[in-house]
Amino acid sequence: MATFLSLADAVRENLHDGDVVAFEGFTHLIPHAAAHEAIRQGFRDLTLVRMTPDLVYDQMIGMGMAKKLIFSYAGNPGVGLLRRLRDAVENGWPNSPEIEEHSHAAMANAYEAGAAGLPLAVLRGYRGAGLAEVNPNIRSIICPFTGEKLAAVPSIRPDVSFVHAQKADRKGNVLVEGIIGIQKEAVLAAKRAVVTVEEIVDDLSTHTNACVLPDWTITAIAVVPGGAHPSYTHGYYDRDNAKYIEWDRIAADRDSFTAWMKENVLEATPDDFNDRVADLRRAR
Amino acid sequence: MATFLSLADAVRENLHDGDVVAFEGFTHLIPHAAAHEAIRQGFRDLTLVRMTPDLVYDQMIGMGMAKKLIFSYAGNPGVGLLRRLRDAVENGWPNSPEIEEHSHAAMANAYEAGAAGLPLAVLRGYRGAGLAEVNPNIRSIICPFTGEKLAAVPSIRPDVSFVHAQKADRKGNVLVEGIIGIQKEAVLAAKRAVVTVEEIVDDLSTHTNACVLPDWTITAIAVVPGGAHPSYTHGYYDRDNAKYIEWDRIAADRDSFTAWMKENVLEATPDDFNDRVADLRRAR
Amino acid sequence: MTAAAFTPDEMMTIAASRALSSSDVCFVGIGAPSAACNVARLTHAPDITLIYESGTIGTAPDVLPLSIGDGELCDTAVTTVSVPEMFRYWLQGGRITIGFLGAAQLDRFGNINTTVIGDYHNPSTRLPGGGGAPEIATSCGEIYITCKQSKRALVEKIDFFTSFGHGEGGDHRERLGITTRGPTLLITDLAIWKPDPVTKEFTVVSLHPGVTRENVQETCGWTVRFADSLEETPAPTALEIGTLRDLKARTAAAHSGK
Amino acid sequence: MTAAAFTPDEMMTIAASRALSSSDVCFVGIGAPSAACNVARLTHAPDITLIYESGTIGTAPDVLPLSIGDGELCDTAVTTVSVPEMFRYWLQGGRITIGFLGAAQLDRFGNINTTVIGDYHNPSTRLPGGGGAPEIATSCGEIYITCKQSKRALVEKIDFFTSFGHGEGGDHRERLGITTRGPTLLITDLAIWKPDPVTKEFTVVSLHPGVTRENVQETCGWTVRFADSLEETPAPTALEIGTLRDLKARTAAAHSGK
Repeated sequence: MATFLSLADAVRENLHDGDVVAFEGFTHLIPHAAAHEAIRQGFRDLTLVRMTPDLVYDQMIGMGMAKKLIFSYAGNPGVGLLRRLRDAVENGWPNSPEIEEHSHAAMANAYEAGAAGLPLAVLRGYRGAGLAEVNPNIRSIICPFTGEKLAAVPSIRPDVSFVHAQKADRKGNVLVEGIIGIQKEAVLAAKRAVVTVEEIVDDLSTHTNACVLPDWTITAIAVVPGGAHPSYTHGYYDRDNAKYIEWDRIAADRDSFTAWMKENVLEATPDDFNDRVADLRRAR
Repeated sequence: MATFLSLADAVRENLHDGDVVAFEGFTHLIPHAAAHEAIRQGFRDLTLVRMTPDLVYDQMIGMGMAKKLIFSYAGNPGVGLLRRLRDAVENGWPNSPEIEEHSHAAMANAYEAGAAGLPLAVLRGYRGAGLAEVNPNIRSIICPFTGEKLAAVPSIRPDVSFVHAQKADRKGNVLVEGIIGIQKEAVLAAKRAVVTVEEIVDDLSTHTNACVLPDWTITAIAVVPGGAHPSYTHGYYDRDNAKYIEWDRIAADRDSFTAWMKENVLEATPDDFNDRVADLRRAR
Repeated sequence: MTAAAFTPDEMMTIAASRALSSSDVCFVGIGAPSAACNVARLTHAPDITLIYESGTIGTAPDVLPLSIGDGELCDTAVTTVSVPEMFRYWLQGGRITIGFLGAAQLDRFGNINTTVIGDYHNPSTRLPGGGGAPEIATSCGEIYITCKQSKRALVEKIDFFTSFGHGEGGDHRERLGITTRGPTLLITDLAIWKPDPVTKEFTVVSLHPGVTRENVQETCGWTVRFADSLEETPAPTALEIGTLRDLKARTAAAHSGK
Repeated sequence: MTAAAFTPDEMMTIAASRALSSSDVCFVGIGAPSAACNVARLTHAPDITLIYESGTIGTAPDVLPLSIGDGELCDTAVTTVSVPEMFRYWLQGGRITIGFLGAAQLDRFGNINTTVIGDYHNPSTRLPGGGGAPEIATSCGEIYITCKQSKRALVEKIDFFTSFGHGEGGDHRERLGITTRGPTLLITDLAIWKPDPVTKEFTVVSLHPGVTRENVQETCGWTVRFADSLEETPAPTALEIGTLRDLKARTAAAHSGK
């Protein structure tokens, strides 16, 4: 049963040093506020799982929280490379996280298999691809009906997943809509699930087949308006594309990165997110 | 690209003697009108695929159209047994169709795998179950990560699938809502897909994550108001439970079955379905 | 609350309903399980989560569905998902605490047959088959079975293993690598049975009011074991029986074809 | 329609857009492919289906998305599905006719590297990696590649096989059991290339206006083959260039942060 907590408490009670943790959101609904809270609380030795690491993991990697990365596309979408991730991988600053790299198809299937309680995902993938040679977690099975060799990857079962969503009702049922990505799979694949939402409402009043996570699949819910910024929340505020472009300059240099993190994360609070999206809110 | 046809033409152009055909709909949206048209056109040697055969396949089996049945629950839900299917299996009347029997989980996974273009579905299933001993299409794979033995079944790839849905727009995009069952998978797993709909509208005007089948996934669309009766169409008319109960009596006897089929199917038309649901239409 | 007059069927349904709590997530079958789950929801377990295999999650129907996919289930659900998702994320994903199963044939170890009477390839009676049962039996946290007693239903040896209970008894589930508890409760029209902790043979732990040991044995195909401290099932309360009968009356009206 | 002044980048995008038709179902990447697909949609291919890997199917954005998951894509889509469904039913399911790929490094057989420069385990430059590319390259009916020419990009030997093109050429795809056509078109800022029917080596079939064979060779790391009957790419029409520039202007305004 979901409990309603402050973001600080939700993170403190559900994330621990050494955890395998997914902060998911496929471009949309990236849980930046939860990640910033995790940064403030200073966790270490995390295995960070995320299809598209982008800014949120660039920041955690730059702060030295990552022991290992499991991912499928480590870029700033439409902008370029992730400079903190590069600095860690190429120069070991601030440390050298282990890397387990997959394709999107494999990661998506691996989350799906995790949600489905299976130990592996099977896909027609990685044919002729170099990742199969450098990642020992890319294996294969033989179809017992056709003899076809298919790729197999281990399912993803995080200790805890963090996602952002539009809203929860008072019981704790959560609505995700728009680009739903792998929000549902990330929650159902994890031992514990923490959801930040824009608001609590009396009634989700949505379509019968909308993506709704029942309250009993969620561990904790924290209300953080603007909590996805600079990602976005469909129906609430737009993506802050300018901030994604700006990040390329901030992350280019260790000092500018460190200064930015101090000012915008370490000395900030979850409440600051609401102000950051003020100009991005659309007329509902 | 979907073409709009009369039901007779849609069936004639897409179903052939000897085809593997799925008429799907999980309790909801069962394409009875399409099945009746197939009966009128007198196809033979069909491999009938359907999770829950119920009335629609009881009728086709009783008319001698089935060479083989692939299914997971052959009952009249909440009422009892399927008496025409029993007569065929137990007494060979009018013929003795071959049987390939699965569990719901395996059939659902097999449709999913068909839609996903895979040759097999993998599930944690059939443990200790007798079907694994009598169905040679229940095999296994070994997880290359954990060593766990998991069940494998061949994916379902019908030559043609028939489904019923709420509505299509003028381009041919189709909306399915309510108990969506395996409507999407049945369409995407098949080489050809025929959809009957309650109506054509200018704009589907539904939720962004609703189950919509784009026009280019569908071969033909036929407008048949009431086309699911005695099954139902969410938002249009209720399930005719009385007719399901009544079927038990009709199907109990070869003569009463034959007479009913003559009157209600062979000498009827798709237009009759609209009248049959007149009393079941709810105020929208 | 005073005891009310009741039928054995009603007692079975109400005894099953009492085994459920608000924290349960139930995979509901049609018939007695559906009635039991909804009586529980309407009495002592208002927050129970009911899931039907048609994809309806957290449903609260006003009348009992005739099929597992009646529109009423969808109208009142928290959400409705596809059938593949239901079986992958929700059942196989280990989200269900209690699965209900009925039986055409049942043995003392909770193994169930709903497939055929006679030989599979040449049956004397072709039954509907397993539907969701083979995986419900192994993926739910535990299994409750409801079954009306008769020598035809409770048999020494079932003709077909539609779903696996405790197999040959003992640690047979563990030997097959199955980690869920399997059948933990059998509720008939005459008694409440629980598996012996070691042998896993179903043992009568409570007789419904007015039922004798002989009644149970006469309607069972194997030699019945009774618990040392045999209890009497409390008779239905007025609230329980009233709730069940109201539900059935609403259901009968709704299914009669208006 | 009269020819307009244009940049090599614009020519690349417009040449790519011309290769698309209303019956295509395109898996669209960000950058030049996204621009090309939307120019096609806004000019000669109004019914083209555009799919972005974020799950948006049949989308028609008014401005180009910065990421593959901008809200604009969802707002204008026929439907938006989950990412697992996107990769299972739509990509792996064989529903995509044309997949677009870009490249940091590309060889003459259409093999692509976007993963690392240098050794995988100790790279000199860590690039973003493959994302959807490994399966896009093998599951789509055919692959169109867009790439600006340079000796750093068009190389004799790529450092890492992020996605498979024609491998060593010839029937290498068939030998791996891959049934799709792979790269059938390479559009650079200087030329249009197509694979030789037998060797599968990319061969220049058309030079963009004003481009010489030498220009192409100087910016390519392997010895370039030219088709016997080398054509000149028609210059962008006023409609094409106007459509592209309007789209880019709307996009720049939308992404500048208002």
